[in-house]
Amino acid sequence: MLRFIGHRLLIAIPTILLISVFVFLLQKLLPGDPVLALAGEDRNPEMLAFLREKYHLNDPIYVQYFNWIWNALQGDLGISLRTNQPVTTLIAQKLPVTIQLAVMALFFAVIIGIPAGILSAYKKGTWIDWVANIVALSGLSIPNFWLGIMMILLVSVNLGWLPASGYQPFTDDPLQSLKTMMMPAFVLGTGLAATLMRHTRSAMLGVLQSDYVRTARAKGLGERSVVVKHALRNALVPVVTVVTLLFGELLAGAVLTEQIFTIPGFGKLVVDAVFNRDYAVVQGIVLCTAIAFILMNILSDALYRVLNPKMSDQ
Amino acid sequence: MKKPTVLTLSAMLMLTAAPLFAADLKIGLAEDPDILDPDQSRTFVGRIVYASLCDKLVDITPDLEIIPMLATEWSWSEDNLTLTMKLRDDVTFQDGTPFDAEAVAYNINRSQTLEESRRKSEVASITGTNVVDPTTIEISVAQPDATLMAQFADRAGMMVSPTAAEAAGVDFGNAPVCAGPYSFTERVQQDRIVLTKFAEYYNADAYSFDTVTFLPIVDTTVRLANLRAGDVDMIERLAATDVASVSADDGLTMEQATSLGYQGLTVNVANGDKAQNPFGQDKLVRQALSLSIDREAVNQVVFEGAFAAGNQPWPPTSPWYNKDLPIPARDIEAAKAKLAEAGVESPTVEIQVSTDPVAQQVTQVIQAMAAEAGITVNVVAKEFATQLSQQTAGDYEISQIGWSGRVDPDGNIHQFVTCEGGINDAKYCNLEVDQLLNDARATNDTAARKALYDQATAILDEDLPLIYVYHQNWIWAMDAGVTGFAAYPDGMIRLAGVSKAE
Amino acid sequence: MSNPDTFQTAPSRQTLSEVLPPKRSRVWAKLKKNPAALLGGGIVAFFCLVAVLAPVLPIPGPAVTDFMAVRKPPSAAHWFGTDEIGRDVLSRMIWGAQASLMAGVVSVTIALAIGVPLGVAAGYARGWTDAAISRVTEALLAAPFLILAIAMAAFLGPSLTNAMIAIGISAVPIFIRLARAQTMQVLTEDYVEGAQAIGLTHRDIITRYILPNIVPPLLVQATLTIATAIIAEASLSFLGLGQQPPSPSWGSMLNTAKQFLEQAPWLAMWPGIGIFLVVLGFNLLGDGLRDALDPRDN
Amino acid sequence: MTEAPLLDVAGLSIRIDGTARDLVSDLSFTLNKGETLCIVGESGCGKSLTALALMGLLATPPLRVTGGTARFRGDDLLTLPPAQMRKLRGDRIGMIFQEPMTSLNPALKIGDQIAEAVRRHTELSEADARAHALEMLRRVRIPAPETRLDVYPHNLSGGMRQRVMIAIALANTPDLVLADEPTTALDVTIQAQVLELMRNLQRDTGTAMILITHDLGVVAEMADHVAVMYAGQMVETGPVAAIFDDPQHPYTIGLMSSMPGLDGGSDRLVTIPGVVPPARDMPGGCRFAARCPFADAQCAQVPPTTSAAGNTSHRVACWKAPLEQQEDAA
Amino acid sequence: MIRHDIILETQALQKRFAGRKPFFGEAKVVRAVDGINLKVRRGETLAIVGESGCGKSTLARLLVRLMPPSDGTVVYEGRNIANIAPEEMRHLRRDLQFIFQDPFSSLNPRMTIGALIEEPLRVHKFGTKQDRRVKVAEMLARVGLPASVIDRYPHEFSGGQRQRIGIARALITGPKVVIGDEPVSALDVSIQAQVINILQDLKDDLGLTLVIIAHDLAVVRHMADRVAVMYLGEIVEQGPVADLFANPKHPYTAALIAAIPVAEIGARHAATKLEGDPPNPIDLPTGCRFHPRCQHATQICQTNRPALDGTGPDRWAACHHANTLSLQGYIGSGHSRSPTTQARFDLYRAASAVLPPQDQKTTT
Repeated sequence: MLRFIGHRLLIAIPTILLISVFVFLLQKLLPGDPVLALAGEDRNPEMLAFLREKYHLNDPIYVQYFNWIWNALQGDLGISLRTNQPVTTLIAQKLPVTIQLAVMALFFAVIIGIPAGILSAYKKGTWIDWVANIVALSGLSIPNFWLGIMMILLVSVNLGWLPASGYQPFTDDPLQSLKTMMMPAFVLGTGLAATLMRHTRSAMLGVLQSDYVRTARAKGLGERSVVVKHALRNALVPVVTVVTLLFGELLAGAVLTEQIFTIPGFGKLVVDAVFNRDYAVVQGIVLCTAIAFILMNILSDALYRVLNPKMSDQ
Repeated sequence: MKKPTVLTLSAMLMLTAAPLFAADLKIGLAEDPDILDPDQSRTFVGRIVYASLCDKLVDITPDLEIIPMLATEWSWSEDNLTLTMKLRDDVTFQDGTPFDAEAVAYNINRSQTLEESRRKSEVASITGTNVVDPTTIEISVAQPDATLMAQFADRAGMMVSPTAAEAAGVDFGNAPVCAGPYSFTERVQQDRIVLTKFAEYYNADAYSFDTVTFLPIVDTTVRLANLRAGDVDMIERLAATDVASVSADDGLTMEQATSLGYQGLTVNVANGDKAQNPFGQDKLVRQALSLSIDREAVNQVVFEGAFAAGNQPWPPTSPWYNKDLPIPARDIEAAKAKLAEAGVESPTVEIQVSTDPVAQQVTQVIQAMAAEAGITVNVVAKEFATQLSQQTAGDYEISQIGWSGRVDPDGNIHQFVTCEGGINDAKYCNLEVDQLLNDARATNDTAARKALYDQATAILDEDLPLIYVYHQNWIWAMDAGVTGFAAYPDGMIRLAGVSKAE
Repeated sequence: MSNPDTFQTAPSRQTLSEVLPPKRSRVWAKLKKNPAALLGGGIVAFFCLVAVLAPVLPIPGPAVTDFMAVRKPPSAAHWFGTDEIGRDVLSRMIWGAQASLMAGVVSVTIALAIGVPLGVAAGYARGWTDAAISRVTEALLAAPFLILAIAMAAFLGPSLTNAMIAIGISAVPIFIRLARAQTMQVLTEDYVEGAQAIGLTHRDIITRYILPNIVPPLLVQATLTIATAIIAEASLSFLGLGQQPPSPSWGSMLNTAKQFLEQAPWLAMWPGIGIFLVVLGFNLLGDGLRDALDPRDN
Repeated sequence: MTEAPLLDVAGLSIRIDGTARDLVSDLSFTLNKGETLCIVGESGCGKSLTALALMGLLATPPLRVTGGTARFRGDDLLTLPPAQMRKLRGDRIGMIFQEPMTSLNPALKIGDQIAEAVRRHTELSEADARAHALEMLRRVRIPAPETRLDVYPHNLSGGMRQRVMIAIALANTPDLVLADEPTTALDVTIQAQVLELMRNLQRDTGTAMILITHDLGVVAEMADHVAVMYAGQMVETGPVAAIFDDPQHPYTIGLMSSMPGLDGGSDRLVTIPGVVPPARDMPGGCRFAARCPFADAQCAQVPPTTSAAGNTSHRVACWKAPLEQQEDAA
Repeated sequence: MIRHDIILETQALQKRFAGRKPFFGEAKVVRAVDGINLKVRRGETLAIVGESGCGKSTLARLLVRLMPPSDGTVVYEGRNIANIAPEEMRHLRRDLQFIFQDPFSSLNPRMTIGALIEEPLRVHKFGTKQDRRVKVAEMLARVGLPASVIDRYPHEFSGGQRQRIGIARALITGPKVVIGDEPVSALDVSIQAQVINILQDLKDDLGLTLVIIAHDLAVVRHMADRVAVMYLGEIVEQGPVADLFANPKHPYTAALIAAIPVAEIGARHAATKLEGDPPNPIDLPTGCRFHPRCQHATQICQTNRPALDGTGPDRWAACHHANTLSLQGYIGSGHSRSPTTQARFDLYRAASAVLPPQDQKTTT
């Protein structure tokens, strides 16, 4: 296992370098002058020239890249052009927010998606399956931003149950924090729940047809025991991998959700940064999410090995 | 068990006592401000925060008259080359540094010399300062500058603590220290900016909130939803289309003021190859386009009449408005005649617009109106950063863009239409206009300036490098319990006298 | 048992072939028996038809504005009401269907066109080719979709075409992964060894053996990704990067409509229903196809 | 024959929903305590379905029991409520499946999989059940059983897994074991071990067994009685000696003829021409008619009745049996 | 002794698969085929038998280079195909064909029968499209399928029919050697007999050399001229089929024979002469690889690896005690059918022979 993880970490390095080059190039190719974007209304040519010089934007691109990566290796991701704050500070500020959103969304996704998937597979072809599928597909087909706004109008404005937007750090006021995150996490979670439900369903369908489920029934076990102990356990192996892989989707979904619910997380930061051409921030965040994504992937594979006795022995 | 010490006791007292008196005002902003250093900041929304954080040398009235703030009185010398200001003697910065003439001199110097200062052009005319005594300062200028007082009523006039500025240098914006009624407490980018009442403020009694929290909520619908849900007490820039529903809501009140800025079309007349089209080359064609637009209808359709139609850099309500040039009625026949005269019956032009839905609606309405005059408009949306850079580089034909407005008329026209103007993306150049606008800068006589601007606007109305379409209204909506708020055309939120019923 | 009605002429010696319908019609037969898939196919077909027929339908142009009828609720004159600047919403829905379906179909085509050759190459060649392609895939996957799409759309300029390209490229890794896995799966099949035993060239093996056999799962994934792409177009529209004015797409309509959720709720309702139905349709169809193509269930 | 048979199946029919004819049609047989009945037939003849139907494990829908009874110790297995059926399954009736590779849950330790079957039907504590599982492993002669309790199925070879399956099936000393091709997936040497083990265990416990197989060699080794099935119908049944020494049905004869022998002979093999009719489209008359060299129009149209052939328990369903008489008549 | 004409020959043929590398130490190596010397005579049927995992399928693939050997040579008609250029090997494949075990999976489900059978001709550029169609139709007839199936897809056929298609495909280029990897083991008994007959007919008609991989000794007994018995990657015994069945020289061969259940009442019970499972090919025993399961093993068996030595005319065995052990071969039960029963069997044989062996009556 150690060796496996070590190996995976090793091959992650070129991937991360590749991503950094990729993102670097991509944003350098973006039209729009970062300095101009930041200047907003007041565009004074001398000032712009000065800023370009100050942020080394006139250097050849490879020099910019090597400077950046060299500093990055030393833990310095540069400063935000927009607010002068160090990118590392911003990341440290936003990371917990997005993690909390992601965890809560996953929670919703799991408590909705997995039971629905089991039920729908178990009752395949019945109206229960039908309803569960339609609901799941609704989750997939309603755009997050639309659901988000509708929920704000309904839950916050009309019913007044939950705050409409904003963020409260968990450490400051756990209850309030959970309350503020409840809606965004739900909105983000529903889409994932649909994916999860479908994966659970198809895994369960496969497992329910398996010989060992038949063996379990032949032992005279009750249906609950058959489904939960024998079927689910095996169906969960691929599903758990999916859960960790959903992380990528989660990050993408978080971008919009944070935008709507005004949650100061990674997603909002990066969208604003792209629009403002705040290169250092974009670069830092993408690097950070890429690393997180790759770590999740490794974790997922490791988990797969743990869950699957066949793999863990090899 | 240890005995509780006096210190812990008092801390406990404070903890329990504080909420009793705490009154917090939460304001929903339309954007997240940039860096909070008056010398470095660029955004309109940042100025809203400064209104509570940083006092200026002078302020304005809703009618744009300049009134004392940190400076109690001022006078120009005979030759209009020296400005003498008397300062308040009861002011300290939020870090305890006393405010005096030295501080003013430091601030002006900082605006001029800090490498990252965005204020350089605003105070470019200043050649030196002379501290006469702690409450008197003389500011000398190279040539008469009618705009200077208006600059002192804005960011160039905001006084930052020399001690703090010296210590923080370019990072001052991360923890700004000024002389306003509220001091900076914390900022979480894109989440909140929290200000706390500064007890030693010279006019502290006028401010009733212990803390003020600014929450950037970009989406207009969500911003209003937050107000309705009671999560904020007040929002700025209510969408015009929400005016009706807010007026109908007993729980909410609304204030508005027509902005000092404008919204319109900037035509590329000489900025590179893209200017080589009928619209860039022939003012008749531009006039035809302008004639095809029903400005009042634009206001009605897109803004439900909540904004103001316009045809000049300043709104009809402005004292600077040229009354000889009323808002033109739509005239399709005249537009067609102009096109015929120009020899282009059915010209085509590309208007670039930002991805903002409202801007897109305006442009689409114009598109539909122009079509009736035989003008084909292709709307091309550009993500804002791209729009800006292409506009600067001359890579556009017409750009739909606006300006948030400045107190002095100069700030709304000079840099856009003078040959060397910093934001003259049309690259319009008319020496006569340059002369008129430069002259208007150099005299402190309001009537004379008005005459000069009237002449300039008349020329511009003929040449039309910019086709002004409407003026935004700043609309604030707030909980009915919030009282005492006064709307200013500069769009700021001044909290003096504002209170909230619990 | 010996019910005379069941008497029949002696069955001829027949191969199974006469009894089992050919495969394609078996898929079709299975689809026909699946009401969900039929419903999905019907929805998709309906919207495709409407989109294609948009130019000939008796509706006002999508950009025709009536400033006298701004944000009017559904009425006899405007069945779906009018939009924020007085255009007929029904017309915009119909023309928007064109854009939204295109967004789905074209972007998935792009993703297939890039992803499948790369995936097959990786799965077939293994070794360095595989390592290189896999690293690139991982890198693409690790850069979150929307960030990638935003950057691409910003780079290429906001337009429907560019949004489709951006969405398509963002979906490439899914197809690389799937094509690669499927190729490796097919390579383990006996019939590929059979092809080698006959002396087939690599090219023949890829075109005659691998591609035809990886098509069904790719097809299913494609229908699912079409749904995702339609939503992605809507999301990009939300960020102002999708279909450009005045041409409608459901995404951009929804985006504009969110300003008027209270004053003109129908503006959000129609495109919302449209997206929901089409995504539902594609998903049901995709599910149905998967079931129909799965030989295990009869 | 004083005692009633342990299992009495009469008229069992199974059908796929939406098809015209029963897949398994009018199947009847009895099984006495301690005896072994071999159901033999080629793939698709319905022998596995029969076993699943008796276990109440048919995949319904689309498969459905359309008629018949299966009396087991007084209960009709075909109509017993699911809850009661669950009590019987794994307790009084055990089942061994064909694929030892897939029939054990890959995620559970084998000790738990055996103990679970015990715990489900007894009051044994967890520790006792585990001890019982160990005992079962010992009885199926798995080497080093103590260490095998806590391994996962994938750690075992196919033969060992099939022993575990047997341990599970026999854990509660059932009256009846259904073994569906238990050795088909195994190598011939392992098959010999497993068959021997099953024989010995059966001798020790007195369990009756229905052994489903396509291998006449296994039948000859194991059976007391044989039922030959073709395309869902029982074509011939009887004591094992009668079937081998006096086969009546052309299918039985064809099946035996087409097996290559071990004593050489380089003659062409005798074959049964044609293929089994498809499950969804069973012919109306004798289902073997299309492949039978002796069939005539009657065979193709009228299902044959079952008649006794010599020995009372030897019965055959063929219009032409015994063949030699038919040929003489012709 | 007749000097046999060798068509295919292997020398010291080896195939090793690298296992997963453990955290410490070297990766384990699976020796699937471990030093095999085999001579295939022109026109004979050679059977290779053994339990699953003994490496017989790997050996089959090495013989036609469906996988490259790790070591050793495979000589076909004087050419070492172990290290021949891929392009040249492709051309040789018209002479060396392969029949796969699983007729369900060895045909591309998305190609028509016609295309599948024609494909080898197309690859090896036989004639025109028309010529090839004719040849395909001929071949179909030979394997007992009507020409009308040409545009059908594999899934429309039963297992036996598919195996016929596989055979047609393998034989259409007129190969000289055909390797069959368990060609009939996936088939039902009645179908198996059909396919075995077809294979034998075709072999006789076309003068093929057949190498049959099988685990079913009855099939081997019926089809083969000579048999090679494999155990854990090695050949442990080899000889003419009748002789080898009657007088096995290697205890493993004897155990295999003894384990076959015989479909006769009163025949001896299949005997469990072998305890336990074959050892893991990763951790091979020292000495004779069979010694842990061998009743006759002695000290020397544990330490010395026996060579495949001649034990009689055309007989080889790899056992230290081959010449001293007297092992039980196959003996029938001696039980014979009653005259009535035998008559019935004869009737059946006669009647079924009247019918064409294949379902040529198929209407389409």
